[in-house]
Amino acid sequence: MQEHSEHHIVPKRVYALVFTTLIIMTWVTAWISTVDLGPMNIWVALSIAVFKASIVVLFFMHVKYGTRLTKMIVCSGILWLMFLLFVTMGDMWTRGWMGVPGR
Amino acid sequence: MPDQSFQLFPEAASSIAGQVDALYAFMVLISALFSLLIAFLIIFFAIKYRHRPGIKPTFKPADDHSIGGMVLEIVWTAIPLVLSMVMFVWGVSIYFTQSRPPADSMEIYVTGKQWMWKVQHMEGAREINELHIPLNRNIKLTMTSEDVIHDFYIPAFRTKADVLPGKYTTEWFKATKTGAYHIFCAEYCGTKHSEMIGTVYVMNEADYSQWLAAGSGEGSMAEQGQSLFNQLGCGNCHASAVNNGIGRGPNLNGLYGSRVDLKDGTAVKADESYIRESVMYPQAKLVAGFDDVMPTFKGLISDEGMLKLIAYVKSMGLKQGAPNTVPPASVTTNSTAPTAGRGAARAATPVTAPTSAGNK
Amino acid sequence: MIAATVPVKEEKNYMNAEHGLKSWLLTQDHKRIALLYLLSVTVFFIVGGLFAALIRLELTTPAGDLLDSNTYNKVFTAHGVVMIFFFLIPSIPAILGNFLLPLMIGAKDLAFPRINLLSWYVYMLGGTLGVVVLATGGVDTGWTFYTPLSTTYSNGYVVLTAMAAFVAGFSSILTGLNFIVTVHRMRAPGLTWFRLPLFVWAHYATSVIMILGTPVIAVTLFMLMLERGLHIGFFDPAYGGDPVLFQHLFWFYSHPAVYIMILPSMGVISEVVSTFCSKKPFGYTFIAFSSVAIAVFGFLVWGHHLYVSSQSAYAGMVFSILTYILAIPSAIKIFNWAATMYKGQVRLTAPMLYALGFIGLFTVGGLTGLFLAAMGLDVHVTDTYFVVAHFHYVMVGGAIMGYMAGLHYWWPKITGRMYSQLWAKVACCLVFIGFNLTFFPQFVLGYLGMPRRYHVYPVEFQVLNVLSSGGAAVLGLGYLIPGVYFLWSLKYGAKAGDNPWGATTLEWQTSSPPPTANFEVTPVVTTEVYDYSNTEVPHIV
Amino acid sequence: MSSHAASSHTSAVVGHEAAHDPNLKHHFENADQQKESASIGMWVFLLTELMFFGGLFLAYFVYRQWYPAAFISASNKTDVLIGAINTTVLICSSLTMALAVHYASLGKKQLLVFFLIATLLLGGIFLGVKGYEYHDKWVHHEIPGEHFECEGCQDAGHAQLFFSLYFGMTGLHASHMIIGFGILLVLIFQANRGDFTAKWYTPVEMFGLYWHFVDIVWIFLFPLLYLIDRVGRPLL
Repeated sequence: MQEHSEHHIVPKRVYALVFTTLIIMTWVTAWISTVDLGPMNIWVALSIAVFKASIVVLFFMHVKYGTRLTKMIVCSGILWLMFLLFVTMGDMWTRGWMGVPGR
Repeated sequence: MPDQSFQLFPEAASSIAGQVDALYAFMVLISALFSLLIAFLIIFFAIKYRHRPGIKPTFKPADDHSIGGMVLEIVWTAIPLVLSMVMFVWGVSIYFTQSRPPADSMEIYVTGKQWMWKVQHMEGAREINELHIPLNRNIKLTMTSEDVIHDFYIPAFRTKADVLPGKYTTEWFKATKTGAYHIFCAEYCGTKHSEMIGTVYVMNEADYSQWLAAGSGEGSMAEQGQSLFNQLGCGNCHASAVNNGIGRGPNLNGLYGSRVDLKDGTAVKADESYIRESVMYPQAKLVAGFDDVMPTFKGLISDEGMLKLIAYVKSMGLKQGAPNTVPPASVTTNSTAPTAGRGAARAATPVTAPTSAGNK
Repeated sequence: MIAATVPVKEEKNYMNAEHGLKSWLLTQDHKRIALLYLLSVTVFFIVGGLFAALIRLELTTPAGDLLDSNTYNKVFTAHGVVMIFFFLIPSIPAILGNFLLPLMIGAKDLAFPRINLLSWYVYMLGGTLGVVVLATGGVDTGWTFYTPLSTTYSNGYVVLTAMAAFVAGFSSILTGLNFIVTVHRMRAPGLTWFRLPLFVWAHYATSVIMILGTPVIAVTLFMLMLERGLHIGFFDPAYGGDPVLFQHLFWFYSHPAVYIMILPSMGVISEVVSTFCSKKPFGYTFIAFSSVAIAVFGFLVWGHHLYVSSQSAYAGMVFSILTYILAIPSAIKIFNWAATMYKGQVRLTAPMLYALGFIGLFTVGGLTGLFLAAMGLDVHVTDTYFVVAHFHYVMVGGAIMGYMAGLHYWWPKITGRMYSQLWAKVACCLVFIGFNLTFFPQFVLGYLGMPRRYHVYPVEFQVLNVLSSGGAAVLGLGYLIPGVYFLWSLKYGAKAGDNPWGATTLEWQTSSPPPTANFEVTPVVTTEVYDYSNTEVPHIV
Repeated sequence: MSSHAASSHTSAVVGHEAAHDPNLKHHFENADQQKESASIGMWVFLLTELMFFGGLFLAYFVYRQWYPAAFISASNKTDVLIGAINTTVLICSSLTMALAVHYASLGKKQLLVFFLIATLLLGGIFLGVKGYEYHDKWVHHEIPGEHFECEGCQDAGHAQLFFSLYFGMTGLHASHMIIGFGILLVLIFQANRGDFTAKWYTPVEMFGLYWHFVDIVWIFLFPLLYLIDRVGRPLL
């Protein structure tokens, strides 16, 4: 049997909390870019962005209260994006391993 | 001219060709077996089990289980998987052999442009749409393009590689049969793609030396590179054997193939692409300990000129006895002042033609 | 299989429910939209075929005598663009899928009928733009649009052609979206996932590829257009851009796109083989899951197009092994189809002949794919006629044979009329012979080293090229004949009846042609799929 | 499969049993099925959008990895303060959109219209600021092409790639905003007319998903384009 996308009324308190977190994280990520973390800088920035995006998806977009199918669609989107990004970057990262130009 | 008679199988004229053909034969065999098996099965079943009105079918749904549904599925998953893994490993091993030029390879530079191939030999000989090479020597081509992507393909050698603008690619082979063979551009490159063809002449050693001696009037590539180096005033800043290793720029002596520490803490290997980038985009990879003072030479040096510069940089501080290079002696004949160096290089031009012949 | 069937009056069906051009152009009935697609896709097939004829004519002699280089390049580009974007990709999904998916799952329509109609208009917009551009000035980049040739050096209408493909892509996205939602939400009561016909599984897998792959080609073409039109460079080597990045992005879609063409065909073959053997497909679940496996793994192998493009050797190695793994699900399908015939009640009708032709040709196409996946061998044969032969075996021998099989199989359902079996079999044999004559010599040419996209070629290749051109003439004839007997059948064909082949899937439980609402009563499915125990086997040969 | 689909199969007359609900299309069995279909359809659409932006993100990651110096100095030419303010504006619009959906589901028409208008205004502010930034880049010749300049950039030769990506990514994002802007206008009109009820407000809900998605894209664009390594520089 199917789960139903019932009317789930999210309390306004949750929206307020998510909103505040998003605003705070925006300024945190701006601030943290001025701190010298070396190569970790981009990963920290991306982690914060992923966190922000996750709470938007879960609460603003109601995925937390959604059906299993919705969750599957979201996950497959992320998976395929990773296919695209990481498999291609795999080529970029390993170019030059052999030490022969163009291989 | 390459052979123009009708054939069904291409000539095999390189050391790798036999290996490629062997894998091909193996795969043709496997494919033929599978195709015939499938063809036989469907024709046999179509006749044997053809529908005859009035005759009750012998099949009951349980039959699929009795012939071992699951077992069959596993068998016809496993057998192709094993065979394909053999093909995979075999294919990769040939590819890696094709990819790594042997250390003693003699170098030739190829520049593609719409729609011709320009070849520069280390000794200075240049040719267009032709490539003369000696028999039984490992040849390494370093290739780049002036415009779009091309692909340097010699079917008789079973080898090809794309030739890209803005970067270098490599291809190597050892010809095992004298004769003339096709060079094709195999990556579609615009209007006259199909006319971007040429001929590779495989010659025995003596003929090759003779040919080489006839065609290198401008001096070796390294020498031409050196004169360009001086024209552009590179030596004003770059330390080299010429100015005793002192300068505002990094020392180029022995640079090629070494590890370079960069300002941002990382390190790179100084290969052809690195040298090219450092000339065209000096700020992209700043060397540790040096200031950002070098201007870009983008637009000032042609792709062929760049290859000459690279040949020169490679020749600097190279160990004695390395094959296929200009002996360091011919490089160090120049005096320190750039102006003088330029003159010296010009003067040196006519004499140096067969210099590297003795290196073979 | 069906719980309640109320006899329907023959006169009322989707074709004669309404009349007039407007009733077709504004229809939201998936069956009518499928016919709109059938008509327009056929036009594009003819256009693409004419370009192919020009190519083969030119190549009968080694010299460039019929066309000049520039025209020849534009012609093969046009052939590729039209056949791939405007014929192969929409062919089976948008025609047969559109018509049959709701029928097979017992629904009244697709989930979004208006979006379905929109997808046809979007497709027509892209297709018309494409053909107009190709006819009035053309573009000479090849359908692959490789940079920097396309962005900087080509003298054709690159932006407009890319725009046409871009627009057509949205049509395919909308179709895929519609199918996915429909399969998830519109199935009849009792029709569980494992009671779905394999055609539906195949289309579900296809839709996944359309949804996830097409946007990537869209953004790639978007970047191409920005670079060509506005000099906003993404791949330009003059600024340190990487043309190989373009190839990655391009093949991330364009390799899976091959599965958009072949998976629906495989779905058709599963139906046809099952029906004409009156037997449940051997290994139903294996065939179903192999479709899904192809849809997923199909996205991880694109780099096998780049072995000589200066991609890293290690990345190439990973792509190579994944390609070999991907070959397995296709092999599984072929063995299962063959096993389905075992102890079946085989009737060699026209659709079945096409299906068997598919199995044979696709086997060769698939196996030669293994040659191209072997890195060391690919270096020699890539960008030669070997590749051309290989993908024609997959796309023409596979996808189009499957399309023809499907068209012959469901023609009685779509039109309510029967065509001449004899003529259909003659055409099928012509296609099979002509096809092999055209493309088999190209394998030999390829191994000899003749590069693809060559306008002139060395004389020693002429014999094989003449063979190939001769075969193309036979092939062309084979494709013309169905046009004649199909049209003939519309007026003179015998009434087909609801279930002329003795098939079991839901679409055969309604009348031929079906009523506008598909089923008078929403069917309730109580039996397993492909249950032939209560179906009579009609003897049509 | 949805069990409720079976409930009406005894009805012989197609499509008319639902005539009492004007928002239920004839080919659906009931409102639940229709609503779920719309929701899945929207999510699948967002999936395609994700992959659409994915191509540009890929190009970004490749070139950022290759030319870090160019990317750092070119990125430092963007104005963080403006970027951060615009991010805040967009997050606010996401909140107002979420609240609009919230009140739509409660059937509160006034509040629905109010929050839709608020979303529209915030979106407008975002686009206005974006326009200002573009103009600024134009003035400084930071538009890729023949007249491109990057004053004070390190490795200016490769900096052009950064700006190509900057314009490609923000441009595509902005075009999504503009499309959203148009749809919002229609929704406001419909909401004001009283088209939406607590039972049926699917368009508002679906548009909300779209709007949040556009917001998420920006959440990634902001750090990637504005915040590459500002070590040693004042934040504001």
